[in-house]
Amino acid sequence: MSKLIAMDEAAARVADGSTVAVGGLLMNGAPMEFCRALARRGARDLTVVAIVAGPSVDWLVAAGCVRRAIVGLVSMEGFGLAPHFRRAAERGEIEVEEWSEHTIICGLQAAAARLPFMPTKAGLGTDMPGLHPDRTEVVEHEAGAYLACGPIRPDVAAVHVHEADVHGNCRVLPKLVWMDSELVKAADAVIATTERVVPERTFRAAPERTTYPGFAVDAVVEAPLGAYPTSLFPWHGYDGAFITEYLAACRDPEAFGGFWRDRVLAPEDGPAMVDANGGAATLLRIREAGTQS
Amino acid sequence: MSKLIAMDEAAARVADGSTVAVGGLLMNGAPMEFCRALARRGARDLTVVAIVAGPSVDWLVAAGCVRRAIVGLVSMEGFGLAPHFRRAAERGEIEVEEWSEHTIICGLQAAAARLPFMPTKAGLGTDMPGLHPDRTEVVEHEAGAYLACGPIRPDVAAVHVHEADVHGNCRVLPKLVWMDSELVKAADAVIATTERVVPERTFRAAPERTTYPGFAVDAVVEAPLGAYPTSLFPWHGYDGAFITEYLAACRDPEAFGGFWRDRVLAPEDGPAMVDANGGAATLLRIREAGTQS
Amino acid sequence: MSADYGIDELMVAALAREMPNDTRAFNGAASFMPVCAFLLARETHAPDLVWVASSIAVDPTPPRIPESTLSDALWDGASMLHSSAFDFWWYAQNGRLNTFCFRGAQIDPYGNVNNTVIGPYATPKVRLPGGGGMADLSCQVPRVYLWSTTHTPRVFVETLDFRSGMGWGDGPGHRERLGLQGGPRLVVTNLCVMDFPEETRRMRLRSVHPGVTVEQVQEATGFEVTVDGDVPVTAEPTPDEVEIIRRIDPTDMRKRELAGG
Amino acid sequence: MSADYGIDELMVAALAREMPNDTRAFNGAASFMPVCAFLLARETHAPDLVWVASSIAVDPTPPRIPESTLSDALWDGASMLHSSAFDFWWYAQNGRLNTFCFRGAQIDPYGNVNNTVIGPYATPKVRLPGGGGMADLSCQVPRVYLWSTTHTPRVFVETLDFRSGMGWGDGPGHRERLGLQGGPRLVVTNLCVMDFPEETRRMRLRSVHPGVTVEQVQEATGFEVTVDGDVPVTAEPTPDEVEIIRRIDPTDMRKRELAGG
Repeated sequence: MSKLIAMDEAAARVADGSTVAVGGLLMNGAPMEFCRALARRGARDLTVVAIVAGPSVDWLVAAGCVRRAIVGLVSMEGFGLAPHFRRAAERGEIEVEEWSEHTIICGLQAAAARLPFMPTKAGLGTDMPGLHPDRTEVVEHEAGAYLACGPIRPDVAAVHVHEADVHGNCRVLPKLVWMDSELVKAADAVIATTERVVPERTFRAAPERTTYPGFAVDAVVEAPLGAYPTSLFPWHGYDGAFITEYLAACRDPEAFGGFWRDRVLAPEDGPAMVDANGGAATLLRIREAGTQS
Repeated sequence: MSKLIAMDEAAARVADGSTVAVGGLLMNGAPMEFCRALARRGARDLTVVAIVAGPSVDWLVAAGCVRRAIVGLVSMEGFGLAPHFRRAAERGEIEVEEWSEHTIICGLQAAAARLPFMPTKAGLGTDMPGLHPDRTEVVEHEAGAYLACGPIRPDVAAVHVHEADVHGNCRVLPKLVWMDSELVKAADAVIATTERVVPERTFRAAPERTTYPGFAVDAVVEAPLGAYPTSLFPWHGYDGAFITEYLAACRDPEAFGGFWRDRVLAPEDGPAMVDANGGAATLLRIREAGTQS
Repeated sequence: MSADYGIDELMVAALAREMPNDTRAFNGAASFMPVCAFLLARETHAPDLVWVASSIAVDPTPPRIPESTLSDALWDGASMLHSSAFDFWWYAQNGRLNTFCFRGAQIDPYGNVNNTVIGPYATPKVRLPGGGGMADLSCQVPRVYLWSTTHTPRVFVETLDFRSGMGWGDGPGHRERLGLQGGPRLVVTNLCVMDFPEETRRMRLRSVHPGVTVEQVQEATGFEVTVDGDVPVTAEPTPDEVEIIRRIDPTDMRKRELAGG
Repeated sequence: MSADYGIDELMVAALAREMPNDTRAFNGAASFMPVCAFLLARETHAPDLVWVASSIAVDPTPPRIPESTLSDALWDGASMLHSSAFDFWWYAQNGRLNTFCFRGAQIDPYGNVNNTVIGPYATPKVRLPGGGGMADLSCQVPRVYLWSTTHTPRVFVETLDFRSGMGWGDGPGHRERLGLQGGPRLVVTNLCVMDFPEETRRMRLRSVHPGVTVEQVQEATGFEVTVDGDVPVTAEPTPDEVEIIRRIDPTDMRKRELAGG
């Protein structure tokens, strides 16, 4: 009963109009090939949940997949604002439901625990709770105020990992998941894209290093270089040169179409994506950027 | 600025009348030498917090240290009831504030997060919330009922670990902490008793294996065999033969005084405790019982 | 009862057969019969059954069952070790894990369980261990199985001295009102198998073990057990099942639970 | 300003000096100046300072600051790597960690911060990245330090377009009413250092950088800055401090923050 599926099938499991959570944090560890597959399949009207996002959400917006974004932050970190996210928000083409890192986590946890809300001190006194009064409420409890964060329950969550087996066991190296574990807990269906598929015995040989148990993962997709151009520590850093070119292309609507087609959308997998963006030299450059091992 | 202190000093940091949390689970991984040190110092009127306890709480009760026990369960697992805990409860010599595993964790988390409560579905419909109406409340929320668990904030928590350094960095092997991590988060002061003190470089050589960061731990006590007679997987199992003899002694009030003095209270440290209870043969027996490594 | 198997093996087999292939179970302390049942089911009709040993180690292949169901000797060959119960609770709450087995000092007709006190709470006749995870798991895990090796009127009582664990509560609709999924499915005792029909959620006799009569069950029960028509006899464990159980648990840890009777 | 140091070094030194030895800090994205300040303080007056790099790696000793303050190149030599932000949040909430530094597109006199939108939320003139962890950390971390390399009336405004992060809120007593500990301590800009006196919790000039006048600060600020008597000049970084900063950050990542000005 293998859980291994093709990337296209993974993308097909995200129905138009559904809520999909994507992992990673800013320029790091995002399931980018999965996002490209959603873009290729022309997914529509998605509510995307991303705690702290970068190119992942920008590309889903660029491809017209997104109706609503539940996010804490979307940017290209030191490289600038996320251009498509920004433009679509300013033009009212997407609804941005801004929460914050911790309050999104609370919402995800409320969903995972089947609770009406999770409380937190985060966000008190800010304008953020007022953006979604149907989902968050400031409560003046006699023992102290709290923000009640209602459930955020994704239909599907996609996370990228280093190693997985056909049963869904997943390992992230050395152990840092950013905040992906919260998505895995909360989503009704979990898709893990993985750098490599390994035998089950890899997990049984070092069970303390397993990150997600097989029973928490519904589908596994082999996706080498599947986080590119974001980083996958400790194996590679993000591709800053690519991001710089991407942002330049975004400033030139005429150039952008070709860039988007040839260098983002068309490559059928991670290796092809890297080949379309410098090939081996790019690999060497980003491997140097991921220095810790 | 070393955090290394002697066991007597650790016991002295628990003031009479204060709330002390002890780690471990049933017959496993409890800070037993710390409990013996509390017994020796004659601590009084303690509120002890122990999620799922065995000999730890039974000994603190036997020594007359306990006024109130906040517990999910206290027993000697397959060996029988915890005799002193049971007798003191039946005679009304201690107050037993029974919660449950998950609700105690919720209470500890409410304390750690400085929140008025943490919600859970656990305990709904049972008699447990009615035991502490000042601290737990069943709330009929429009989106579903929940149990609001008020804060449980220990003054001191004691946990036993495999390795620690003078800065308070701690490592548990391979990674299982039972529920001790919840005590570490919630307590105002954290005491880690450790099988061995290792150099800081041990942690820096494999930082992904550090269990508690130094900044979360206030004092470190070197305590080899400090969990005996409970287990410390994967290094040793619990000493079932000792527990059997202990329970037999508890049934004979005349014999118990000598047993308690010579075989529990007097031995000044873990090795002495093992020597008073069979020495090398005991070590071999319990090492065999802890089979996984 | 035939000499080819013991009541322990009958109970383990009866429990195992009720575990479907999508069972994702975990166990706590002193749970030899459930652990035997999970392993038996995994070796027979439910190859995809997930079992988290001691609520810590996922799908291990222990050579034998050790003297504690919390022992690390149970974790050999696991595909994952969890770090703490807190990590683990999420899977109990979100339905990724769905099965747990309880015992209790008292069990009422609705499958509510007491493991806290005999007598009044403040001045108990017997102070029992406490509910432990009962209050938690009985509310959060959709499929609960009860077992008891001591089917007597002292254990099966109309009214508990204390409700440590939630079964069907006060009857139909109680769990639903509180937003609790599932509920107890089955009770396997040393005399019979019982379930909880939707209309009443009170225990109903589903089968009596070989050699046991309906009258004997009723006499051993402190409340009226529902009997719907003819009550079949519990299927005996097959020779294969008995062999597997004895291989899984060669030192008869499961029989320890009988001693308490 | 002397040629022996840059404004970046002055700012880093000013920030570092305000970090006492019991500082237990962590950093987020794009935080070059705070990271330089934590490392400088640790090398000088605050040897016991705790710094959790990227909110993940405890007390690392990176050979240099890489091009992202979330990069694993910052984690060399750490004594602990956390697994997820969720593990980590507990320490931010329970006070074991006590220090964080923010910037923002807009900052108001109470130290509230906007990083969400310029203009109305639904139809923004500029959609900014979003608050990220601001709403969380500003409420939960007792010691917040603000920094800005762009001290202009567009950044320092009387009224925010959106309050992403909580400073002293609407003034004295607001945090206390909500049960929030601490609050912003200091603002270090390219022109001056400001604090928040208890009576008003509005920004007060504590020192002006060498060569900057009180009038220049006031002109560059979109609200009235409190001035109490004579305003001293911010101490220049010592040659030792400058040397340490340049060793910590040999590729001048900290200067990137000036480019946005």
